[in-house]
Amino acid sequence: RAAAGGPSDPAAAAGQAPVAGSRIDVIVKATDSEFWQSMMAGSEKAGADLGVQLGLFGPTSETDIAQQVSLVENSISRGAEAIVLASNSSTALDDVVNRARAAGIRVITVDNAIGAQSEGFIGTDNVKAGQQAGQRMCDLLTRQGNPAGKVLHESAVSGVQVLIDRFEGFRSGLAAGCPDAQIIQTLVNGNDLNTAVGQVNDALTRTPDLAGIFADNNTSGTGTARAVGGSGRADALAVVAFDSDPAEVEAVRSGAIDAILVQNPFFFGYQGVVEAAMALQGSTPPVNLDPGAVLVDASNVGDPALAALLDPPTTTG
Amino acid sequence: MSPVVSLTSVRKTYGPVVALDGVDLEVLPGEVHCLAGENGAGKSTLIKVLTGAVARDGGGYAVHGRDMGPRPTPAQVRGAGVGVVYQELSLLPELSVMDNLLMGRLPHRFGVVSLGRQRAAARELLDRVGLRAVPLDAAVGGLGTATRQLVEIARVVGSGTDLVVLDEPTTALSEREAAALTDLVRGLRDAGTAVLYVTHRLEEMFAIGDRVTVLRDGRHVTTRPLEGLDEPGLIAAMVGREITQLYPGTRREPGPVRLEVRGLHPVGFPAPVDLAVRQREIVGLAGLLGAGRSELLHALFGAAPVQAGSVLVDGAAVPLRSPRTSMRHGIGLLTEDRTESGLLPELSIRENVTLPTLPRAARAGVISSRAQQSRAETAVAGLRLRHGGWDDPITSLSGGNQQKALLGRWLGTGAKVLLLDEPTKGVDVGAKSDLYRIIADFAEQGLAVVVVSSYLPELIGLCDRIVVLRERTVAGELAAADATEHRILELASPRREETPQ
Amino acid sequence: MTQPRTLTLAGPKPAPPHVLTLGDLLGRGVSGLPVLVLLALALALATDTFLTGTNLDNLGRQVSIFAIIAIGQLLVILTAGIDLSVGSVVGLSGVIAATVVFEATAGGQVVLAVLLALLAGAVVGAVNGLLVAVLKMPAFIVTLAGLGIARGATLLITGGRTVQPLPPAFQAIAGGTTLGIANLIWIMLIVAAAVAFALRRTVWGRYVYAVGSNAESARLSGVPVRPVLVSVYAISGLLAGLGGVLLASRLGNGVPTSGTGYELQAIAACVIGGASLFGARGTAIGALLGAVIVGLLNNGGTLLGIDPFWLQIAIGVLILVAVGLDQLNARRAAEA
Amino acid sequence: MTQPRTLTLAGPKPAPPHVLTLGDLLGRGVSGLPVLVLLALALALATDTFLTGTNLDNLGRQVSIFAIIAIGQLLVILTAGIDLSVGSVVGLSGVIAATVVFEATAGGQVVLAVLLALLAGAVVGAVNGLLVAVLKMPAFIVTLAGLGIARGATLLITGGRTVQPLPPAFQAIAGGTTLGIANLIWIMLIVAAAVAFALRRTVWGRYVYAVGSNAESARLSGVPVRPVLVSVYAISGLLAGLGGVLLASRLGNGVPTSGTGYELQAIAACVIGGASLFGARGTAIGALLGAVIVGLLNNGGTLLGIDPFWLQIAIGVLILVAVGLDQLNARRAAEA
Ligand SMILES: Nc1ncnc2c1ncn2[C@@H]1O[C@H](COP(=O)(O)OP(=O)(O)OP(=O)(O)O)[C@@H](O)[C@H]1O
Ligand SMILES: Nc1ncnc2c1ncn2[C@@H]1O[C@H](COP(=O)(O)OP(=O)(O)OP(=O)(O)O)[C@@H](O)[C@H]1O
Ligand SMILES: [Mg+2]
Ligand SMILES: [Mg+2]
Repeated sequence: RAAAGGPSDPAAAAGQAPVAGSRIDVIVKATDSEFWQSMMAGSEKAGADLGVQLGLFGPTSETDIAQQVSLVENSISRGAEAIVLASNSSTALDDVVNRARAAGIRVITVDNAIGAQSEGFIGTDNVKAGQQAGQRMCDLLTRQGNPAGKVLHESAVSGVQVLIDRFEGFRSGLAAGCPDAQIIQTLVNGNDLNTAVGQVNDALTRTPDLAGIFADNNTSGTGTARAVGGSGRADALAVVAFDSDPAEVEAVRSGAIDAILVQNPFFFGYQGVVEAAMALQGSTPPVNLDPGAVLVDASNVGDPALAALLDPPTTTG
Repeated sequence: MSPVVSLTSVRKTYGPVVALDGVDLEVLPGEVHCLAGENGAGKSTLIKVLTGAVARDGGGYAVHGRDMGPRPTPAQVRGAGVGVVYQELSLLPELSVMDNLLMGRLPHRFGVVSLGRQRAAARELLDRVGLRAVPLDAAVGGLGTATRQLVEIARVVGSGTDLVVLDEPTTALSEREAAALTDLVRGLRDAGTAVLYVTHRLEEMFAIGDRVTVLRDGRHVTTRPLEGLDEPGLIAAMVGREITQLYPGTRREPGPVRLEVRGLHPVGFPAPVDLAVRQREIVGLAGLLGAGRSELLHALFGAAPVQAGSVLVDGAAVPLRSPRTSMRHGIGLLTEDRTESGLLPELSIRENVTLPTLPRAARAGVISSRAQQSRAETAVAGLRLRHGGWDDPITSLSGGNQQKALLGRWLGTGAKVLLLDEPTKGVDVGAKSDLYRIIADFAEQGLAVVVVSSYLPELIGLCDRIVVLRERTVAGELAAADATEHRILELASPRREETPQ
Repeated sequence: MTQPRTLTLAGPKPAPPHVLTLGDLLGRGVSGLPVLVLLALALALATDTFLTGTNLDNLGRQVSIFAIIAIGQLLVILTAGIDLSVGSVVGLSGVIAATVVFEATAGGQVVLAVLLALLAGAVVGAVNGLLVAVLKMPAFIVTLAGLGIARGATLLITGGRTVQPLPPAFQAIAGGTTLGIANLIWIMLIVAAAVAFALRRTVWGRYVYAVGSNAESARLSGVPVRPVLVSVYAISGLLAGLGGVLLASRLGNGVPTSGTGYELQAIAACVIGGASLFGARGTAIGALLGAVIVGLLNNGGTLLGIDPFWLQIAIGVLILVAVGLDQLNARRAAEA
Repeated sequence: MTQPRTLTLAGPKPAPPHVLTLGDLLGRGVSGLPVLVLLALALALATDTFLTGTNLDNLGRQVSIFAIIAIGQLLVILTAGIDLSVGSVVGLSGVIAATVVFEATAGGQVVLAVLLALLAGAVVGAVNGLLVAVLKMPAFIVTLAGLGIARGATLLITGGRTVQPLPPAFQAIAGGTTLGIANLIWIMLIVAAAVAFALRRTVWGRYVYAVGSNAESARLSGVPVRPVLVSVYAISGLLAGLGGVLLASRLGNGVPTSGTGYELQAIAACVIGGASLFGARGTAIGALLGAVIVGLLNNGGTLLGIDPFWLQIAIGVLILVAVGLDQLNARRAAEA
């Protein structure tokens, strides 16, 4: 599987010398998130392996699209030869990416496909991963003998495409196996852990017979784990979350979270830079690479094969 | 002749305080109508009712016989031809002189200000009050108090009004400026404008007033021509008691030097200043607007930067570091401009009066309410402070009473040296005589007192010695016995370049 | 000494007899209490979960950290200043505490961690205060820069990573209870009572109001304006630091982005509680009530199961109604 | 009439002869220009990319939307108010414009969309203004509620989804160039010039300063305080709406979360440009310069390839230095 497996052979990508010394900029969705930091770490590794000049950038918030447009513009100004971009919007960066490509810059997109053409895309299909989450939720509910149970949706931010895709997938995945399960409430925590804890606490108070919680990213997941762990209802509640950070993984170990869907950002970063280098050299990177998402639960959380995935190295550039 | 304005049985209350109770007032065209009364008698409130700044609770109000309705707005009143100079200045400090002069009626074409016309109009207004040297583009906030006062007067006087209301316009002015203003008022009257004039300077009323209305405790006492009335009579009507002697009169025997100023060179002064004030001595500082009196007091209080020099109290040097340090060494300063550097508008009367002595009403930093209350009461004892409750904000006091509260603030500190900048600004005759007596009593107890005043009779009546400043230098010194208004003014006036004749 | 004459209160009205009012206990300018009572009543009627012990405990825990930060903010606001750095200080002190306990094995480290974190908060605050008081720079700019710098430092310290797991002894600070009531709530009440007392009854407290009312008048009356300003910012930083420690303890994580955006919430709590951004008006209890009102709106929204988009709108409208009512009330009182 | 006596102002200083200064052209209280020049110079020396046409074009595009919003904010700040709702209004008007053009096929719809979006911004602003001016509620609270309500409405309109694709005619507004310069830059310059002129030369502009200086005095001088306040908030909303339209056009998307956090940046730009939050001080050109300075710091950071965490700290420090220098300058000027 791509997610756990190694990236393409760098030596093959590097081929002859010209790649070394070329300027590749990596622009992530947000610099202060561990997920994107491990993508940057992957990029850095590839950069070192290939000997390219790497620039690592990102806005401070995943909702800040305008700032990302500015960063791409600045990369054009800096004279970057290739850009690896994890876009905060599916379409809003089309124009600036077209401008970059018109200026002869190669663009590899990561995580979030955009409307504009690019030399290659690496990313998980979030709808598909969401479906996996929904199916697992259904399994858990059924195992508790409550396939028509009430489910809470704890969300990080409104209006972000990736999260919308995940929830859409979750809904259909859940409905497929458990048509009577009902999603009773969506709460938005603004990516603030403290708010997430409070909201889940309140929801537990409001709905004493709550059967499951779907948390759509690591903040929502960690917050949910915190509240569920504190409430003493961890056993009775099915909790499925997205992404991984150490706290979330810990929650899987402790049982507060039943399952998480994990992508491999380190791979995104490494592979992105490698594909950028390939494009610079004139070879054609894969048009669409879906590394998928790995479902981690109590049964495989200790698996040594997943250790690198669950605790990837990070960097801030 | 029909009156310009007439108020009938006007009533106004502020919560429990009855500020006006059935007051009648008629002002005729071409007369200077004075409004007299003690601090808090209701003069300013009456004026605010007149101008629509506050809504009256009852009674009638007509301008040129036309009823103004129960709640006229300031704009309506102004439109009807009534203009006011308020007691608490209502200028816009960040804006230029010329914007202030014409605010609310800027000359314009399609909404765009016509700068040329504005300049010309502003110049003309300033000329009327004889204020020629002020740059039109200067921000008003940077001007001295008196200049600001004149700008305010210029603004109102020039706006083509039938009635000009002046609420204590001369309190911040020196004799000379006050005289210029009096001329201006006469000019207005002669041109047929009605003037409603509030002042605590009795001789001003006699000099320019035609009729006077006296208020006491919010009630109408009398309205009569000033002719045939004498000062004691007017005072009796205002105060309800006889005041036989305004100034304390008795002279004290000065003791050893208490305050010594050696070579004090405030920033901006051309030369250092020396000054010594003995125990039991009251020294006056005279000078024209901007002569540097206030600056000198600030410097020796540690509140303004100095280049060199030292200040000693009882022979001990006072580090010129901060007002706090000076205060600890027994100096107190009553500032000139109470809104800018005196009052704490959000705080209660009690807090305002006891602020410098709070640490003394506290144990380990915790204030004893009882100690604070008794300090507050002692501080204003004898000042006849007219107020509602101790917890009311200081801004609920009338102008004169605010001044008394601030004076009380420093009397309560038990200072050895009191620096008083215009201490009787806006204080009524009755209270003035009290204040003079209190200042004299404090001197009697051994304090050294420095008084800045632009009101020369007061300096002459109260002080033992008068130091005259001119253009930030000491121009001379006069013993009380030799001091006359003429001699003081001679010293204070700027020297022209000596031209050989 | 001359015999001072007795004070005569002229005027027709004698001073009204002094009856103890709520205002006396809470200080002038407390608002929000009626709104709070109304809101709580409405929630108690609309849901059967609001008045349960668990929910009140939850509510108290959620509100406490905000309230502590808001009370620090209030001190700054009373001097006509503003402290935008509190949110970042929450993050900074949280990760400092977390980093220290994370690397520690000994129990004493918890105390050390808390002290270091509080110190960091106080230092950031004191630097803000010095820039405002001595260099006379605008508080908005100084603390906005502080916001960026403290957040950057937090991310640098942690490399942007969450610091965890934290030892149970550290998590017990916020998680534990004393006499059946959550420690968080106790700490909030102690902070509120201490600041309320200091503001109402100590010399320093009156100086704070004096500086906010008119700094120049205060200076000329012997108030040490600069030390007061520095102290106020330092305490705001200290309380934000305390908030950060409690948050890290509550979350069991040193999250480098935690506290983001708390500055506006803290200011809102103060203003809802009757403080004026122009200084000299407001009370510690008011700030506490303001924080509780905001917390109540969020808690109530979840309990009632309101759609999050509508909830956002509803909270905005309710804040307007709350402050609007208060305003009307105050005006009616002034006119009576 | 009697001849009034001339009053002589004593004092050693005659009024200085009037020489035309930069301040005369830009209005009193413009700051930031020296800082801007210094920053630009440093960047030009440190990188060989800063002074390229592409980069300056980029910089202009990045700054323009902020500058337009900051200029609206400035008007509110001049009246001693604050408008926290601008960021949400950017989002609201952006999705309104996007929704209208999205559903449209005809070309005329672009004009309609823009007008509707601007109207929405102005209406939100006018409501803010009415609450502040008529109900006398604190601007901070009113616009904080506005922030929540407008964002909630934006999310409701779109169901939290991005509205796209938008037709090329709409994208051309921000994307196009005129006379070789980006439309965005033209629009920014036109807005700045218009507001600067209105503030300096029209009766309304003087009223704005008067209200901010002392609302009560202004009222007594016959200034229509309430209409002025309402107009100021409405224009702030209108310009935020314009910013929203331009942002949606630039992004080719109606993003419901766009504009989040812009309010603090806009206020910061004003204050860096010399405005005082206590009112009556500040100029439109100052706000523009402030926005450019902040933009320059971000642009420069990327050009130099600075670590984002360090960049955050560096920007904080530079803002402090910029405003601190300005402060020193002003003080030296006052003492001279
Ligand atoms: N805003 C207010 N709130 C409460 N009381 C007020 C207010 N304004 C005035 N008063 C009270 O009304 C009374 C009359 O005040 P006013 O200012 O009219 O006096 P005045 O005659 O002008 O005195 P002065 O000579 O000192 O200026 C005073 O008792 C004062 O305390
Ligand atoms: N020539 C002048 N023009 C305008 N303002 C001046 C001038 N000289 C001094 N000032 C300012 O006027 C204020 C009053 O000056 P200062 O207090 O020293 O004079 P003063 O003798 O006390 O006069 P007064 O207090 O009556 O104005 C100060 O703030 C000072 O800076
Ligand atoms: Mg008066
Ligand atoms: Mg003076």
